[in-house]
Amino acid sequence: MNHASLSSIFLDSLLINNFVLSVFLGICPFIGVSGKFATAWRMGISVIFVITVSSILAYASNLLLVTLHAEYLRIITFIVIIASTVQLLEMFIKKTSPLLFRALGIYLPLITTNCAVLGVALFQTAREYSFAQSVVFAVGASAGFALALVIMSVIRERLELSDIPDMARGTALVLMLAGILSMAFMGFAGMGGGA
Amino acid sequence: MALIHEPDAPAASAGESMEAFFNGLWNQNPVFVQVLGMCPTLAVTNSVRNALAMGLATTFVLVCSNTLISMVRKLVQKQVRIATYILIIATFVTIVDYLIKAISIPVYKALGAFIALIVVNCIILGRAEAYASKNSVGKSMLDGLGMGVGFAFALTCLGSVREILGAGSFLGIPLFGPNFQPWVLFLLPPGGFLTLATWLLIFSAWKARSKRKTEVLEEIAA
Amino acid sequence: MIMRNVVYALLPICAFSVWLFGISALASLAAAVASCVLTEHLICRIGGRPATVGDFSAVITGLLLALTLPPGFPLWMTAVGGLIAVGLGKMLFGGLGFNVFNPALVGRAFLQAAFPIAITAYTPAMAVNRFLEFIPTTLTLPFAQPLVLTEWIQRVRVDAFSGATPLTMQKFDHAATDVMPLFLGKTAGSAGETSALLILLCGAYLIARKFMDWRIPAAMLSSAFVVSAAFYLAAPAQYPNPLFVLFSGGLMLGAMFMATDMVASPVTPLGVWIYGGLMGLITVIIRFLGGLPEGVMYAILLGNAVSPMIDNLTQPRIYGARKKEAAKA
Amino acid sequence: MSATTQSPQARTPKPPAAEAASSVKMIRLMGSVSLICGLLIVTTYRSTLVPIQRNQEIIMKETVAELLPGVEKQVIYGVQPSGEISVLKSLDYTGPRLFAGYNGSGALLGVVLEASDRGYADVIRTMYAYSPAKQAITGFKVVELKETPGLGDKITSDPTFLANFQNLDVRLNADKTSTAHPVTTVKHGTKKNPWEVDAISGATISSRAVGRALDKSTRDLLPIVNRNLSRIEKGE
Repeated sequence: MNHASLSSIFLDSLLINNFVLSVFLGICPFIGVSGKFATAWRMGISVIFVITVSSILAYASNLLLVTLHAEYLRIITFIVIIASTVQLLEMFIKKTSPLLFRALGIYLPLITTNCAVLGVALFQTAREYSFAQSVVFAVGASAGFALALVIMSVIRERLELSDIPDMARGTALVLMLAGILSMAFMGFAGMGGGA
Repeated sequence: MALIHEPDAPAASAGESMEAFFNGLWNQNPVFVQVLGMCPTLAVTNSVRNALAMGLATTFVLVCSNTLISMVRKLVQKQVRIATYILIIATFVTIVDYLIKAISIPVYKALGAFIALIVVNCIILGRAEAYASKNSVGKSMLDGLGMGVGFAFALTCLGSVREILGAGSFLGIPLFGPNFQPWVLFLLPPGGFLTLATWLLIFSAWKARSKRKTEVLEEIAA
Repeated sequence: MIMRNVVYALLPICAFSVWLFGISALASLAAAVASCVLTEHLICRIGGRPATVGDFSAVITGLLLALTLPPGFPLWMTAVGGLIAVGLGKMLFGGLGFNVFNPALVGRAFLQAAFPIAITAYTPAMAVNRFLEFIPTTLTLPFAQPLVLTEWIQRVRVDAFSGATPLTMQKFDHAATDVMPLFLGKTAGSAGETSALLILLCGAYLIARKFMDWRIPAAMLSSAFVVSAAFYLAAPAQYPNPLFVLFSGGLMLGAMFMATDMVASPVTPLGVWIYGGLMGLITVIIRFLGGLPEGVMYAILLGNAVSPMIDNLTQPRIYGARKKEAAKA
Repeated sequence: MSATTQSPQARTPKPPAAEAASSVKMIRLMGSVSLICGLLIVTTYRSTLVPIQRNQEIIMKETVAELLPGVEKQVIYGVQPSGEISVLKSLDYTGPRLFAGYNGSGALLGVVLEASDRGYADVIRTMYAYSPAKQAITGFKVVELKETPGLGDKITSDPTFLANFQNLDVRLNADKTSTAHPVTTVKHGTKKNPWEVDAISGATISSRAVGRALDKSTRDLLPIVNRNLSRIEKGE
């Protein structure tokens, strides 16, 4: 059992221990998809969607594994759940809302290998979150991912016009920016710790 | 971030096998050149010990999964290819998870969820797709070993800088005496980003220089 | 032209900090400026770019950096801060006019994360012999740890002036400082942040000559005031009064001279207000609810980070969007 | 990462016969791969079960021995929600645990308990030794923390701070339902009472987290320890 309050879990996963800037999860899509604002926010929404759904499924399947005493199948189960969630969501969105599918469609398959999705499932299990706590954690963590992604994309769009040294272009620049953002997010540390 | 596709080589000579190994270590280094597997690269490199442990664990999974995938490569239809690969990779990750826990609990706690997250390390699925599914067992094993060692090498590079500057020690051994002022930043998340960015800068500067050199040499030759 | 006037506006603040903290503050200012200018010069040379040192912006970065550091901060760390400020905060993005964040604050954030103990080692203002001897930590050898100052502070302090800053005392001991000394500035703190009055006057000079957007400090200060007043009214015993929040710490200096960095702040009129309001809000939240006594630096860096987004959101609608709106109406 | 999912454009040309292969073949393949994987996992799980438990026990035993010098025998109790205690055979227990330590002649030296609370960066987990005879905390150790190196992590090393826990008064109140005085963290250098914790200057938040953790744990668990003291003393 974990006694953390829902609001502190949300704040913690959104800002204090931001998945990208402080826990280092989902760095690859963060670097890869943060070039354009238009793609970044769509990716962000897709990730919030997928992480929340897969977190709920992971919670349910973990209950099943614990009752079966088959905890050693956890990693396999989670990765299968995530992969199939993504597949099902893709089909579901395609059927129900072609408009949404056109906006998010190409990002969905990319999410399977986003380690933030598996990270949420693993963390909520390790921390023994209850169902409500798991959902709040999943929403907070994925919204934190989306926040970092969107902030980075707008900065990068602005930097397209600037005179960046050739050597620093590309991944190195994104990482440097992430480093500065990560320093800025350190200001939130200690919140919820009670002064 | 496109994966580099090696040409299908029909027969493997000793030289080619070694090439498969050194390819991952240097020319196609997964971290410095291909920029893959960033999450563990940043997350567990705040000490050399953790970096080495993560490097070894990843190498183990890479070699095993590459070998097994290469063994079954002719049997696997393309529709179920990815599913099979993920299943195999997840198996070896589960194994390495228990092995580390059995060997050392402090290391297990320090690496935390990042052991399980080897499953989604793009290097492993990437090698399975791009190499092991097309090459012989021996070569795939060497390719996995080369990539794994290259990954471990990169992690150690980062871990050394972060531990030396951030704690004034190497593998836990103090280097500078008690008066040294540690730069705590390097143990914290921003230090991970900045150190990796600096390594990438150094690498690209070095590559740019050697490229210029060959150009000059070619000009002279011409 | 603007740059040189900013330097003029900063000079009285620098002079006051030297009067308050002595030659250590002077050495710190010199080290920061030298490090910033040198870094910019070297990067321009190595990168084969035209020299830009003459535009005074590196000098401003150096002065601002030194003014936000404790007066006895080791000079070698100050120099590292200057290097990071100009190297990482400015030249990496292509130099003047392209920086995403305020360079001085990038340098300071780096120092805060790298040397968290040294950067919170404050010394009392008006120490005896401050024009004759350095604060012992100032001359720490490079890469060495600075001394602990407890005994030295006991020896040099003049009556009530202790080493702790008003913010630290408020946060951890719930000991309030009167507003008047805060306003005038004879308190411990970072070298240039102590006198709210002087900073207001110097800022007013820049505003009067139209070198600075008055709306940013106005928005930031009023938002900090309103938010902290809400906290104060809800729980007066727990939170300090809003005037204390305005005049303590780096809020005044940050709002006047750092949040107003033209390149790193939004350009749309509405965006400017949102940007300032957001920074005031974050400052108060970090001060009241976070782990650190001061949050201005983080608030401004976060403000800088979202300022391109604020611009995007508040930009006058492009043609297509406006048509849609018209159709709806 | 994009490439891993996008590059599967079949680069390995398959003969048409394989293309036509029925899904039976696919299922057979997946089945056999799963079988191999399952076997591998179960074998590893079985063979590492014992070493892992042994490792965990060794670490716990070492911690208890460190907190209760001279300990020769240890018994672990689990506290049930009802407040009853029972001897545990393994460390696997989700409720609060009591680690009773005895010397060579079987006399109770003290009980080691767990306490945790949120610090600056994350949860700080600690263990402390409680002496029912002295009604005081006699030892303290941080077992898990992620506090800022050089600042918050001083709670593991600062000698003046650790001196707080050599004899911290946690005696029970008159009706033995809680502690008489809450454990409180005070500003560095202002400790007056034996139940106060003298904070580290500059690491106030981490120091306070330790104080809160101890306060909560002592309030909840010490009445239970004292109620069951006769059983614990006999080690049953």
